[in-house]
Amino acid sequence: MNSEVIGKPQLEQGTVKQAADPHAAQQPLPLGFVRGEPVIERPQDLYIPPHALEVILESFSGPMDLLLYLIRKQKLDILDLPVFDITKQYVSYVEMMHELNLELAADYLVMAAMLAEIKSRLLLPKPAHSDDDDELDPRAELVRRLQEYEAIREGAQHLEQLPQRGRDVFVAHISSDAKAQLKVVPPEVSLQELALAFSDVLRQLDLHAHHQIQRENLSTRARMSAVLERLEQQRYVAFAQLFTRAEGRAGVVVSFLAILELVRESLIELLYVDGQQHLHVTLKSAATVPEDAHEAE
Amino acid sequence: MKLNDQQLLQVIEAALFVAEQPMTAVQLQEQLLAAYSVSNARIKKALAELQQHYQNRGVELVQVASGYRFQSKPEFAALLANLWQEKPPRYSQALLETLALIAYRQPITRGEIEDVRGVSVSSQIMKTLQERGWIKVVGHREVPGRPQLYATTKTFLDDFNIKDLSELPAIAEPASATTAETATNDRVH
Amino acid sequence: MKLNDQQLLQVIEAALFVAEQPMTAVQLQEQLLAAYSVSNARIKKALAELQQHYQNRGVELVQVASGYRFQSKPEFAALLANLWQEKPPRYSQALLETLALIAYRQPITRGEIEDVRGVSVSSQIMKTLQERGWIKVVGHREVPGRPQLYATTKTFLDDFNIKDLSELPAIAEPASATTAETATNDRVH
Repeated sequence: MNSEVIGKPQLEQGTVKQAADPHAAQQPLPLGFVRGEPVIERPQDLYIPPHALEVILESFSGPMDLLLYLIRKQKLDILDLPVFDITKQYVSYVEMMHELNLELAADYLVMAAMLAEIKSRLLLPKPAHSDDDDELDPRAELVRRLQEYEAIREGAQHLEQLPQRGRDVFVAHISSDAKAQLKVVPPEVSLQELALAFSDVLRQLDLHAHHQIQRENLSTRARMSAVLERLEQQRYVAFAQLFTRAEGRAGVVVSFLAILELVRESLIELLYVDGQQHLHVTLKSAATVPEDAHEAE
Repeated sequence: MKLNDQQLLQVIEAALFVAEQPMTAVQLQEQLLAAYSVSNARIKKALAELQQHYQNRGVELVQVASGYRFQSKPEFAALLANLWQEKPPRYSQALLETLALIAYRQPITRGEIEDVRGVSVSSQIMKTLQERGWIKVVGHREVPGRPQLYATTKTFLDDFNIKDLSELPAIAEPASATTAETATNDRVH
Repeated sequence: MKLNDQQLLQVIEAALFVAEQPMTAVQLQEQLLAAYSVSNARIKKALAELQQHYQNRGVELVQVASGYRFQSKPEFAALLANLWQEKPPRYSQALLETLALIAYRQPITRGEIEDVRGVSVSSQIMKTLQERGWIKVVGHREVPGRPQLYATTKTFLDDFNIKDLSELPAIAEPASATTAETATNDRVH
């Protein structure tokens, strides 16, 4: 748990909303606890029990918060910022902080100096021909800042009141045996990717191999595979059976080219099988080394 | 294959309970129901029926920034807190003001936060807010030093139970600044 | 303070949905409802009602060794698994090129693939392609070592949604193919 999460002298449970905006609180609510004693209110005057002061000052989130508190305490409108009174009170607080060596004093001193400066400017006689009072009012910038700070304080309070996960609501989560049913899904490859990969290979070849590859009709290569596959299944196939009439003339040409290429690559051979009239085709290896294991049918 | 309305409702109900994160209607459609062609309208209808059904139960179906989730009703918070040893963290006024500035005035620099609050922002506050996943750096302001610009995250919206920033309760607009010209330039929306 | 039957049911329902572990009736009584004096019998009754209520829903209330818990109905497990299904990884360029060479230049030996690609083909790639059912050995080339000849399979055609190899996309020849007469030879019909 880090230091920004309040753990020490605590506001009572249940008074969060009121305590989040002490300025609005009219009824006595404990602001905090000093050595077990509740501190009911911020001080009405400048007399503060010394041990309580630190807690009270720490309940301000900064100089803007203190200033806003002083204005609100007197039920005054920010727009008519009573610089003289406020400066006096503010400086008294800051002096107390200073005596107690509170760390935040520096930020508070900056504000004190600003108030003093506004006060001194208000004391100066106004220039004779000023046509825009607002713009020249030395309080204007401070008023603007106070208004913005007040809006943000309100925003902080809204946030505090929203239902917060882990504090006001808890996420429902139940177990499931579904994770056990996860299956491994292999990667998908599209036809385009495949084509792209092939053209990459061709491009590399083009760069390095100076067109040494033979470019063949793809359907011939496919038919070569088919013929080989068939011969793996059946040792001898009649030459004529490798042609399918239904494929027409183009199909026959493809088959023929495939067989020629296979013969040229010494993958198959053509031969007459004993006792048979017709030309047969067989895997080149099968002709010399019988591979009974491969023989089907 | 087809899912009838009751099956669709049941499988969405189960999915929202077992999912580790809130799920949008689109995620349900594309991830859970990828094998079926279920229209977005049917999914929305099932979600509305579920919301209706859970109105009088101990949990409710809510829509937050990153989708739909089931969560306990706020009125049971005090009792349910008994289930955990640790008390939920409570945040200081300084932290809440800093978070409010980032939420309502984003994107905003640390210097701008300090101008409004009149006090330097502790690094611990910024660290806590980032560790919670509530704020993140979304860029830099192009001024000397290129200070980082902070904004709130989806996790912030989820954790505070809202769908988007427009659901934050309204606060006063910043008054037009006479000197600090950058202060008003960076409103939400 | 008192909880009526409906409130009791709701808070037990919420607790069982948000608790990280199953809870027994005694745990509900002593931990969740410590501030109230609720009899074990009333808790048991609420649990029975909850079980009844969830019979026709996407999740069910079951009693396991360590207590009561909600879980998704077994019949939705296959669909719910989609929530954790990760996008499969992509295949390497080396694998794609090997597959492409087998598809476009079949039957082909591993050595020939290596000659064309200029690098050795890992056994893992050949194994993956065979396990996927995309390639198979269709014979041997009668050269020393009798290397296996690879070709694509019917599964390959099915998985790529084509009827036969002639439907493989035609690959344009490299731009620097100088001899005009070869330029169209590689076209598939």
